[in-house]
Amino acid sequence: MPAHRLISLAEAVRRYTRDGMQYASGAALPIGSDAIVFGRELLRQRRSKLHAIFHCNSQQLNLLAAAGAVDKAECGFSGLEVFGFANGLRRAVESGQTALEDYSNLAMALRLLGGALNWPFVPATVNIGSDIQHRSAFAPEDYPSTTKIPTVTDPFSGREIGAFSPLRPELAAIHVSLADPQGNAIMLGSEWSRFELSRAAGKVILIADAIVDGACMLQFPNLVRIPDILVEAVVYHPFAAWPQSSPGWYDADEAHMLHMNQALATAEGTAQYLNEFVYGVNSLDDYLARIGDDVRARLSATATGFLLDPFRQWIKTPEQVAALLAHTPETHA
Amino acid sequence: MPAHRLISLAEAVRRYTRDGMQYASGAALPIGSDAIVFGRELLRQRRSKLHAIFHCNSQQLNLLAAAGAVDKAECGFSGLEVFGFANGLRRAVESGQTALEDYSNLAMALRLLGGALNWPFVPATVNIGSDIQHRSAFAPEDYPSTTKIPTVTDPFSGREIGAFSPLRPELAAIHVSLADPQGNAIMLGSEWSRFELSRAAGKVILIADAIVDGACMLQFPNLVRIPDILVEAVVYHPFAAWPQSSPGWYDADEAHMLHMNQALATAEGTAQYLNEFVYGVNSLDDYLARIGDDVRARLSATATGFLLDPFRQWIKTPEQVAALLAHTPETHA
Amino acid sequence: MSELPYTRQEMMAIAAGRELRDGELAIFGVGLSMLAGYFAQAHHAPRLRSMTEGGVYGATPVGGLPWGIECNRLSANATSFTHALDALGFLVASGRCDVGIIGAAQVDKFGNVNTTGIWQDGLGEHYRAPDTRLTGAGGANDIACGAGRVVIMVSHEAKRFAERVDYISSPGYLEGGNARARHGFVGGGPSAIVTTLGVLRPEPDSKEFVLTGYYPFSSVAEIQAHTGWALRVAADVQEIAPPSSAELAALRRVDVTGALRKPAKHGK
Amino acid sequence: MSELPYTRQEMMAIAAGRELRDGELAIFGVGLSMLAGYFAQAHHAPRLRSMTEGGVYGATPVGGLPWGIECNRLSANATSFTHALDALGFLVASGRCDVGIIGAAQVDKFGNVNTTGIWQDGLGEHYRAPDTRLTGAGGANDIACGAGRVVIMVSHEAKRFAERVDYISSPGYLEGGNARARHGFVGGGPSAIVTTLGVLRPEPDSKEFVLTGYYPFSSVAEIQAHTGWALRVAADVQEIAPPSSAELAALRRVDVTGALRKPAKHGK
Repeated sequence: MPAHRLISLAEAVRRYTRDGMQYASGAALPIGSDAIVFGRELLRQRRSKLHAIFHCNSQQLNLLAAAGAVDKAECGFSGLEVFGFANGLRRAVESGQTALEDYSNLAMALRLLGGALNWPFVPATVNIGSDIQHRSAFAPEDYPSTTKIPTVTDPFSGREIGAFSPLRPELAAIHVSLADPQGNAIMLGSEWSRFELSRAAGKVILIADAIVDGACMLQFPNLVRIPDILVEAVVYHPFAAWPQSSPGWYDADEAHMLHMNQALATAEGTAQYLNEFVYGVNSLDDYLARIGDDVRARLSATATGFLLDPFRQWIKTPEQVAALLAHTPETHA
Repeated sequence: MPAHRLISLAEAVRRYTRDGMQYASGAALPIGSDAIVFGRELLRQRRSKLHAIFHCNSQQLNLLAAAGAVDKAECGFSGLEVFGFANGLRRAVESGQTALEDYSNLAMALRLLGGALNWPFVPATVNIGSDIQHRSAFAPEDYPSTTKIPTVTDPFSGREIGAFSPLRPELAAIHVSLADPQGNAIMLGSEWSRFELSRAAGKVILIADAIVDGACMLQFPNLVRIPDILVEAVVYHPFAAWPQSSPGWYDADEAHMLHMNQALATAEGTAQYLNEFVYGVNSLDDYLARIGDDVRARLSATATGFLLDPFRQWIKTPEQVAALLAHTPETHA
Repeated sequence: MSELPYTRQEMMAIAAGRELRDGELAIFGVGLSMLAGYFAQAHHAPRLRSMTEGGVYGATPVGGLPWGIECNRLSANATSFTHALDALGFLVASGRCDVGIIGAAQVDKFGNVNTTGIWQDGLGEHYRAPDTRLTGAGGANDIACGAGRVVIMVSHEAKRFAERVDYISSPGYLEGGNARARHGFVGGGPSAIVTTLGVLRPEPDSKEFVLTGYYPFSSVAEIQAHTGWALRVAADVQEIAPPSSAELAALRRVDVTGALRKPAKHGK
Repeated sequence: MSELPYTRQEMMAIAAGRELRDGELAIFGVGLSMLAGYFAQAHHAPRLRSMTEGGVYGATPVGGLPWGIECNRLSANATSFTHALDALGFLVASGRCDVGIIGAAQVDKFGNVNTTGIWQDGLGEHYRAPDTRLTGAGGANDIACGAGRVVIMVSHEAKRFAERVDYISSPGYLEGGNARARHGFVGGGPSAIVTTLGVLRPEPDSKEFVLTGYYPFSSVAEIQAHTGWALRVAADVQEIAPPSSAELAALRRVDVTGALRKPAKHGK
């Protein structure tokens, strides 16, 4: 095994991303866990023409689309739940800048399952019969669509159902609650489709709110749903999902959720947001400072905090993580 | 919610099983977790003509088949790993008493996945091209078989693959490490296919090595892979998997594994084994006594014992469980 | 409205909650539908087995309306967390779930739901970007295909009640009659559209939704005026009972931050 | 044999272990194949990423040969436990796994493996119960279909090396040549049959297995005499190096209870 797989956020984006790539977010629904900081860094490094695979939209996709970095997107849900429509994505879709291919939430999970299994297709008993089947944003002239969710005949009954195309995104940046330096990861709260995604993606980067000693994983192997053998690199980044929530660590930042979404509704607001919260952010310390000490303290006083209690003894301090990072890891074989 | 779902082993078998039923074991491979006590009770209550769905054989199927209680079985693996061939099952198969339909281990997992999803068929990229596809013990004259794993055409590529039939067993008796009285369960060690089975089965009974307070589940919700809403009843039964192992609780009983398998090799040996370790066992205390205090102590000194440490504070004593059992639970709505 | 001891949104949530029965397995979407579901559990269905599409089991919200179906306000007291494939696939699309509650931006006379987009002049033959992009199907399509029955909650405005939705995000009865059978859906389809003005239910054969109930503060004429198709009225149409004090108390225990007592916001 | 400082079983395990390369993702079956795999990790492939079909990751056996792929001897120090669908499906059948080691009761000249049953007079047209029931395919079929390459470990006896196996449990090259292509298997097929007497490898085009190596204690003639088909010999056949002292030490650290130094037993 390599000494560790920890690298910086900037290095992860530099090393594993490129313009035009199929990029997947590993998240828990629109307003929960998501490696939003990865999207911020993608924009800092001016990545563009992304093909975004987001099981659900999140503020990350909202931001990337608002900034004009997304040519294509595939989603099961494109809103922000109670926070309303995702204004940045909405604007990009309505203007035609981003082609958004619609599926349901189960469809996205099944397509990742099919990618993980390397199946040629996945049986579809949902999405059929609706315009999700009939209409394709990626092939608009094909109506009713014969290629998006074509029919397949069950050989046992002769019944016709649908067939989903499997997803195998080139890279997934998966948000996790805890990772060890090798890349073993624990997720708290709904997994959503991060388990399937970690197997479907060509490469996996973990973005972890905290780093724990490997002994934590040996104590709770049944919680390690992403083992190190699947992981290229681990990025340590507190408040990685901000302004969204991370169960155990912090609640959603209601004020910033609304502020950010309002900003992304216009090009001007987006430019201002990018300057303040993306381009101008130079380091992890700077990022945390912009969230604000009092805000972070308030968000950290989450009613879910007890979920972390069994693991606290193994959590490494920022200084311990920095010491590890100071030694460049070997490349993952 | 009902007050609790705890019932006795005898009551569980009385209430939820019948001759000729499709019965599934929830186990972790041939020599690990399995609700072997459930099979012992099936025989005490003289259930017969079972259609056994065992992802893998275990000493439970070995015993049931040896006793002549299994007409049909579907398995991915029918041995006992390093303990060798399963002599009881082998004898039943070779004599023609049990028709054993062969699949691979992945096939069984996928068929349970398909059952859980209520799919009409499951894509098969394994088992095709081998005699597992061509030969059917349930339809012996159909050769090469057109019904066991028929072909299906991928609508995207035109390529032909196979199609598995989904499994939806009438009842699953699933062995778990820890359950709360409501039926929330934690499994330690490989899940094997217990997660998928718990969703594919018509009804689920948990057989738990120990009962914990519900507070344990609230502390570790990500470990609760079988939530109470899926569960009919919970049976408390220490050493439920004996002579097999249960990670955290006890190791495999090498001597009894060999003794049992040797006994099951003949009708006489089976009759003797049944008399000594099945029919003659009148209670949980009697069962534990037949294993023997010293043997139980030795098996409990497992190197995996530390896996239970985070949960020990919530484990109920036998007396506490007995007190709960004394109050008949409401029937699960 | 100000003289009523409850809001129209609260009446809608309670009417929707009345659709749920004790012991059922139910899935709630986000927002109002979640409040309706947890209200039912708090009031008349204590053994309701609830989940969200994130695979959050056994939880009840704390601190107010959850921002989402995996929000910390819901994750603070769950007995089990799994995942989308489990909740939406193994338990809903499979047909195991008895009932689901979904929202709608647009709904038509056959209970088809649009949450994808609005095209001012219709979508036409070739797909194009919508004039107004909505939130997409989310899990609602899966619930609409698989749940035993579906309750649709929607604010009663004429623009939302269309003769034909611009885009079917989640299937109701499609073109009506037994059109669903063509696709083999295991779920039974929408059993009720519960709105801020009343309740609509499908006719047994045609599956066209007709008005079966109005609230103490609404009327048949008002409802028809706010419906974009020629809404027919059931022979046995009747006034729906107002919230009982016990119902209202239960709802407000769930809706601790009073989301249903504020002006309606856009959302899923 | 008694004069050798190692047993034939140990030679086989070491020869099989030599097939594994550092950094590969590898899946081990139970018994000897597991010892071969963990030997490789202990000796020349420290960064081998290993798993078993139970979804046991990061573990190394303690206290002796594990009784099974989920045995407590293996579960005592795992970093992750998942499940069969993950290990055999997501990681093996998908084509992600570089190499697998499987056993065989019978193997034929095209590397097809039988672990299902023996039929004295062949199986014939209609399926019937085998005269001798074996263990079934287990995960070996999935490994044979999906792993990048497969190493077959088998005790070298004529009855086990058949012109044609009674039943193909796990596909090798089927009828040879490119017969596998018909089924679209993502895995490449068996790269070696490692036995108690030597090593066989497939010819590039015909895919017929030929003898490429014999051990210091065996010979071409002995191997041919113990093979049930007319075994051809590769032009570059050569003697395989005996276990080095480092290899033997590493193997014996893994095989703490000396399973490979005892008489062979039946098993998977």
